[in-house]
Amino acid sequence: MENIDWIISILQSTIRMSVPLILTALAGLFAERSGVVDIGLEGKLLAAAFAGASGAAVTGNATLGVVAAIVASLLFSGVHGYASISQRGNQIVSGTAINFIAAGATVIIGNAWFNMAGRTPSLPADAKLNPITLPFADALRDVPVIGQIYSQLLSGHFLLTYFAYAMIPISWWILYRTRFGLRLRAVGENPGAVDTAGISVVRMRYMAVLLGGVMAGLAGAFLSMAVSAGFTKGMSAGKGFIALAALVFANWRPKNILFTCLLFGLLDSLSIAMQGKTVPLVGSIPVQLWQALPYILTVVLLAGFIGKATPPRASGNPYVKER
Amino acid sequence: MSEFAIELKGIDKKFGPVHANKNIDIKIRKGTIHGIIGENGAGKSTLMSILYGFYQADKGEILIDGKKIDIKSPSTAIASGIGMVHQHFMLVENFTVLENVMLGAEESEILNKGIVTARQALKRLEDEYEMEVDPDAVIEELPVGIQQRVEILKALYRGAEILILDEPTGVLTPAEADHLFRILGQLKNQGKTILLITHKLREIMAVTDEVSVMRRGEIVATRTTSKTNVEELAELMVGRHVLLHVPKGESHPGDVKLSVRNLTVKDGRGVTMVDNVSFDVRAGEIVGVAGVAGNGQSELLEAIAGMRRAAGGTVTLNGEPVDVTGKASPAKLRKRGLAHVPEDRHHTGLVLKFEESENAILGYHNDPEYTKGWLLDINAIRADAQKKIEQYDIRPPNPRLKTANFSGGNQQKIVLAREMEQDPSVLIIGQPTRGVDVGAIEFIHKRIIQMRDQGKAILLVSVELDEIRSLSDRVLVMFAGRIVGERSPDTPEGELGLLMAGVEDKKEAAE
Amino acid sequence: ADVKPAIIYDLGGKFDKSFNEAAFNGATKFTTDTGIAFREFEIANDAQREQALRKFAGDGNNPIVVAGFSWAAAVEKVAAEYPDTKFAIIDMVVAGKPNVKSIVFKEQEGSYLAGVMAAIAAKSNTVGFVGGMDIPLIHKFACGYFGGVKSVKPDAKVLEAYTGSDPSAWNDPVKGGEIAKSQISQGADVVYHAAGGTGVGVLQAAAEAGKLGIGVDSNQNGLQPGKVLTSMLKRVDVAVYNAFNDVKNDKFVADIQVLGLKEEGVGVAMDDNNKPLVSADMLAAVEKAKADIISGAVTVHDYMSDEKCPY
Amino acid sequence: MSAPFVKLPAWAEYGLVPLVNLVIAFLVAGLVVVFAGENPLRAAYLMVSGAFGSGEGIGYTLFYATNFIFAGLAVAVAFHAGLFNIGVEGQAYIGGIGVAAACLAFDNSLPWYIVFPLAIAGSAITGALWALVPAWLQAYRGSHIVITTIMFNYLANQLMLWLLLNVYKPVGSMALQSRTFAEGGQLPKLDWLLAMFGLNIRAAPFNMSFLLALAVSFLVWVLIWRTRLGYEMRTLGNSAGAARFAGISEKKIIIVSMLISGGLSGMLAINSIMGDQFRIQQDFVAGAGFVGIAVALMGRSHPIGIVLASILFGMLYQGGAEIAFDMPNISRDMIVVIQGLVILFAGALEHMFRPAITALFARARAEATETEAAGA
Ligand SMILES: Nc1ncnc2c1ncn2[C@@H]1O[C@H](COP(=O)(O)OP(=O)(O)OP(=O)(O)O)[C@@H](O)[C@H]1O
Ligand SMILES: Nc1ncnc2c1ncn2[C@@H]1O[C@H](COP(=O)(O)OP(=O)(O)OP(=O)(O)O)[C@@H](O)[C@H]1O
Ligand SMILES: [Mg+2]
Ligand SMILES: [Mg+2]
Repeated sequence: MENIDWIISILQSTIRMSVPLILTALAGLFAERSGVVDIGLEGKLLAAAFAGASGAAVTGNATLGVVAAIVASLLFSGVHGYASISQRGNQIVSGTAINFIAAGATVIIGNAWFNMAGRTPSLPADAKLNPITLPFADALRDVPVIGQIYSQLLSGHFLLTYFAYAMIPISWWILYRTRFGLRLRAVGENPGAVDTAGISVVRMRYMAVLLGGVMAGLAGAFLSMAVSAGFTKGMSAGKGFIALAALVFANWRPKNILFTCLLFGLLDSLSIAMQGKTVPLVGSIPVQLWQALPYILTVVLLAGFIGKATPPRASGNPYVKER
Repeated sequence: MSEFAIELKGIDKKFGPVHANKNIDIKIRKGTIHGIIGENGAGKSTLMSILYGFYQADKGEILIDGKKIDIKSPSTAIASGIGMVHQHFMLVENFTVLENVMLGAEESEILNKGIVTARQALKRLEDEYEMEVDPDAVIEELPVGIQQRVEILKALYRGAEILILDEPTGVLTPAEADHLFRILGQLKNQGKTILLITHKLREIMAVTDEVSVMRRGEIVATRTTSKTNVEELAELMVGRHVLLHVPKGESHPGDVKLSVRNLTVKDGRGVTMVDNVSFDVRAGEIVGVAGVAGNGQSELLEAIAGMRRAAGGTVTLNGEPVDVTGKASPAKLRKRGLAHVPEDRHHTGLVLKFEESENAILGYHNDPEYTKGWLLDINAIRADAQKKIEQYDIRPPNPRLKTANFSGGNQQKIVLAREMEQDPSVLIIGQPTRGVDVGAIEFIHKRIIQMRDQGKAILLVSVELDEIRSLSDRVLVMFAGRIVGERSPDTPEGELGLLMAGVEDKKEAAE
Repeated sequence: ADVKPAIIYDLGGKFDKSFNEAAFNGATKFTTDTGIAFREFEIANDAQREQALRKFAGDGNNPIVVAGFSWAAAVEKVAAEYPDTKFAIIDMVVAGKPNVKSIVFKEQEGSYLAGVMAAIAAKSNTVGFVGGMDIPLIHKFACGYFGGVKSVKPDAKVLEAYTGSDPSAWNDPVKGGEIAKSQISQGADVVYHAAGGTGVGVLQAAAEAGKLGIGVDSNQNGLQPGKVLTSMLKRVDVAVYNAFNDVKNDKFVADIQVLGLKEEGVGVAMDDNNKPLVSADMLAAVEKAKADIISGAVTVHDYMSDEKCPY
Repeated sequence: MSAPFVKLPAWAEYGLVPLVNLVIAFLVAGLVVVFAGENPLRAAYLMVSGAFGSGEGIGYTLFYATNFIFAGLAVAVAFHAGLFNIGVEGQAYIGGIGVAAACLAFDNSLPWYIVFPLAIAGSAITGALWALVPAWLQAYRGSHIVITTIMFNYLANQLMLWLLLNVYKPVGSMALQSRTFAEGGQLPKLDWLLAMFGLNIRAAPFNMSFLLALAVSFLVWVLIWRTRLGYEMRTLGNSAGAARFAGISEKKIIIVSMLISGGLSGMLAINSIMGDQFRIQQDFVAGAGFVGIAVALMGRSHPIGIVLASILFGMLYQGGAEIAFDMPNISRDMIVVIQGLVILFAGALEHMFRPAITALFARARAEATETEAAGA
């Protein structure tokens, strides 16, 4: 019985951990499918987390917090867009710059506003995002297995969690079933074709990058307003890069993103849950090895199963007509 | 209503230092086919791209059907009934035909509806002009010929009244070309206006009503096709007299230099591209391989050159076996006297970002003459490049210039110079004059024949039947990966055309 | 005497929710009490340690306090170059320098008390410990905590986990929360953290799960009022304050101070926030343990003595 | 589209344009300073004088630059072969093992000039090995080098922490660092170098590894533009098709380029471990590996550009510290923001002002020619 709870808790944690990755990876998906590489995800995540927490703390209103998070992320997306689309600058340099600026600015502004040691005030329950229970969850709690799964695994997550998971099929639908998606994929493959078809390459790429900005904003809000109740400096802790890895790992396909992010989430929560456990035959294992587990397994999986990843052909290259 | 579909007045365009179009005036009569010819880099594509709104002219104005229109982007052009088939196709390679045709004309936010109508429209157009394409095929898996149909369908689907084609036949077989021209005629009869850019004067004479000649960014002449002739056009184009058919003497075949037996090649997906092919090439002869693009010629060349592992069969080079199914590498084969002019100079034959001199040693960069131990001998390399530039009259004559900034004709000369000057015993050549102007063609053909007369064994693959017939001593026809017949070069074009189209070969059947 | 106090923080930065922050608070208190401003600097890499020390010493700052065990080498070197400047180093001993005061804490003793309280508060037989990084200093905390727990419930199970291996391990409240949740799912009723900013997440997760957390370094009872059993106080702030003050009153001595319960250098925080959680007998047990330790009847094992934890 | 065109003279292309970009970057950064309630002019003064005003300042600036040069070269070499190596940070961290091994083994027995080459070899080898796995996976399994190198950065952290705890750290010591090396494990400072210009580096950790960095920069230039290997790397980097045609083995080049890139990353470790701290300690790379990406791209993947960009970033680090020392309201984080702004304006937005400048030159030309015409 206790074991069941433990396993369920691992799965719950897997779901929680996967949400910011999914949203961030989707942010990257839209940008890169349109031909704009975005290693500034980490920075946007951080900025959004900060803006969300601050917004919510100041207004005492969770919704406004989320809006603030999105706005902040959009701001950085705008900069990235201007640099890499309008100015045809190097997209990786631009992304790096964004990571630097976000890392520093969040702390400075935080202290200027709250001077609470680089953190934002911890949010009261009604200013943060709270888990919701699905209908009948409590009723079914005691029904063995199905009941447990429903009430403990499926129910009791944040609205954003359900949204993130919903966004996967939605993103697929947008990419493959709408005009916007068709043009977005085209502009990431061959901007020339889009241009000659009478569509503005610049406009498409901006829209994609900004859409990505919204996603990253929500991911940030999830970090500082849902799974924690306030901002701590550098709290994104590399999730932006992991999400990037998940995106590449997923070969730039929405449905694969679901799996890769779940995988990262699972490995991560395993590395936590297993710490201190002794493994039969092997005996006790150094903490560092448990912590290395997710990365090792990822590499192994990559090498073992996933074939060549093929990025969108035009990704990384500014669209230049006249040399 | 004006009698002119298009009027360009004082169009002027600079790309940085390059003055691509100089104050160009031209009038295109409605319901006619108007040809535009000119050397590589003369400014044809640029002019058309301006008309299509892809580039913006620095000066000048455009009148469509008598009305002055400010074409800011392709969308304006499309709206005013202009369609363009670009020289370098503007297709999304991993999209399906249907997706490509729809792109930019999807009707509604959500695709499904658009898909249905596009499918029907496509079907209609296909029947009307007998252009079969599978709407669900993925572009990169289609032969270039078909890809081009897609480009045309794209334009028609958008209801183009004026159709621009930039070097459309560069990638087509005579049969395909004739089919294209029939379609053009059909369109003309429907009152549509057509602008045709080509390097092939024969085509100009065959289909156009009027023809304009461009040189160095200017229109130097416009003629009524019926009142001019190939020689005059060629001369106008190049500014000097050119030989359209390079004379060639008797061939004196020596012993076998390259011998291919039962060669079979599969592509990445495991589809058989070359199917049990056998032939010999002797010293001092040119063996031409004719065939519709995409019938295995490319794979045949790559296999022989060691770029692609063969699935079966043997190849003998200068009497020594080549491990084509194993670890034959282009590097090794070069050392053994095999030179290769690849079909695609942009992606295979050259590194466009390199200096000319760097491309002049591609593949030979480990030869002692260009190296000092681990190092490259830069001075030797540049001196050698300079020499070749002079021999082959490559312009501009600057070995340090980025290769991308040479015109295709000159880019092609860079490749030829590199491969021919290595004094190989066997030379295999793919599409030696694709996208190259008559001036350059004349030169290239001369060099190929010289090589033959120096006793080289030459295997020539080209989709230009003219080229095959005027250069080859023997012609092999390839279809669906097999060699379906051997003919002498003076076999009537029609017969070869049939073979290329896969129509059974009576003679072989009889035997 | 003329005092131009300066403080230099470790790589974690001034706002690390841990000793750097505590040091900053001590300095700030000194300024508010005496009106004497202090100079400060956050190093961004190891090369800046000596640079910062020299810079401040050169500018005539005195005393110069540094927080963190990584400072030893730099202080040793620079102190020799500036014999007239007084230095104080926290969490590490630099012996035999006439102008260096070393201040170290018996974190194990404070943690021991925290352990006692945890064991009593825990209904189940399991408690948890979340460390920022798997390093000796943190084991010092952990080991004392284990001792305290076992002293009450010898058969108790103590879950132990660490956040990560790079500096972000100290600023990852999300992961801190996950670790706490994981330990709670394994039955932990109380979770003690020594993980800097990561701890914020630990305390919150415990609170949300209706369990108890234990704060560290400064009084964190207020972070989740009524849900934080107590905080293991490590009075770096006091140490800094005193170092500044001693120089001001010419009472600075270059000695080695080892601050434990006896010296009130460590302890457990009792305030209105956790009053309801601390039952009478819990309080009694804590006082007893404290007395025993001070009297020497009980000695809490110092992990650093042999890098082992016997409990 | 077509502003009147002239080709900018080299001094404008490589001097003026970057300069303008820098000035703009600092203007924007100035706003940050104002926002912090400090005087931007004074900040600018502190930055520049702090970085270049004294022998010590220059010493520190070049000390940081040394790290960035190695990192930038590492990124650039991989770039030329068409590979994006985000793993420099981890490879440099692992490179520390090689340096530590050499120093801990011989610091008591051998003089520095013998330990130095051993450390170079050791760091290059360990760094290269750490890059080998991602390289192999890319070459033979097609796994995307970007993910694998990211993963290996994390793995480096775990491995090094374990080593520091269980191998390097003397028992009973708290600090995550090895014992301090003896004489033989300490590189001499380059005080004499600056002394030639009448400067005194004081305590700045400016050491031999700077000269190593310069030497290596030159070698990388030779490698890329003058060797057969470099030619093959660039061919593959520009066109896989052409590489196949030329008979260049893609696998071989991927592996070799990454080994070289990793080796260069590894050498980064020498500067801090053997040149400054004289011990290996946790996180000594401190982000230099990531800065290297910006450095390489801003330096156009050319050694000269990389050296210059590295000095720029060295200035930001050293000058930034000086600002933080003397301006209470300017924190470490403020410096990070300023660095970000410089990367943004001098790097990503580098083209912003070129058209204007070009136009200016064009007008100047035009006038010049007119006057000539008039004169004639
Ligand atoms: N995108 C571009 N950027 C810069 N210069 C260009 C560009 N396209 C063409 N040019 C320049 O303009 C000149 C005209 O090029 P254009 O493509 O119009 O020639 P063309 O007549 O189409 O040649 P070809 O017959 O080979 O297609 C070329 O010499 C080239 O230098
Ligand atoms: N990257 C480039 N930079 C500058 N000019 C270019 C570039 N690519 C092509 N051009 C110019 O555009 C003109 C036409 O280019 P294009 O690629 O059409 O060459 P081409 O002669 O048509 O060869 P091909 O027929 O193989 O395309 C050429 O004269 C060339 O000088
Ligand atoms: Mg053209
Ligand atoms: Mg052409």
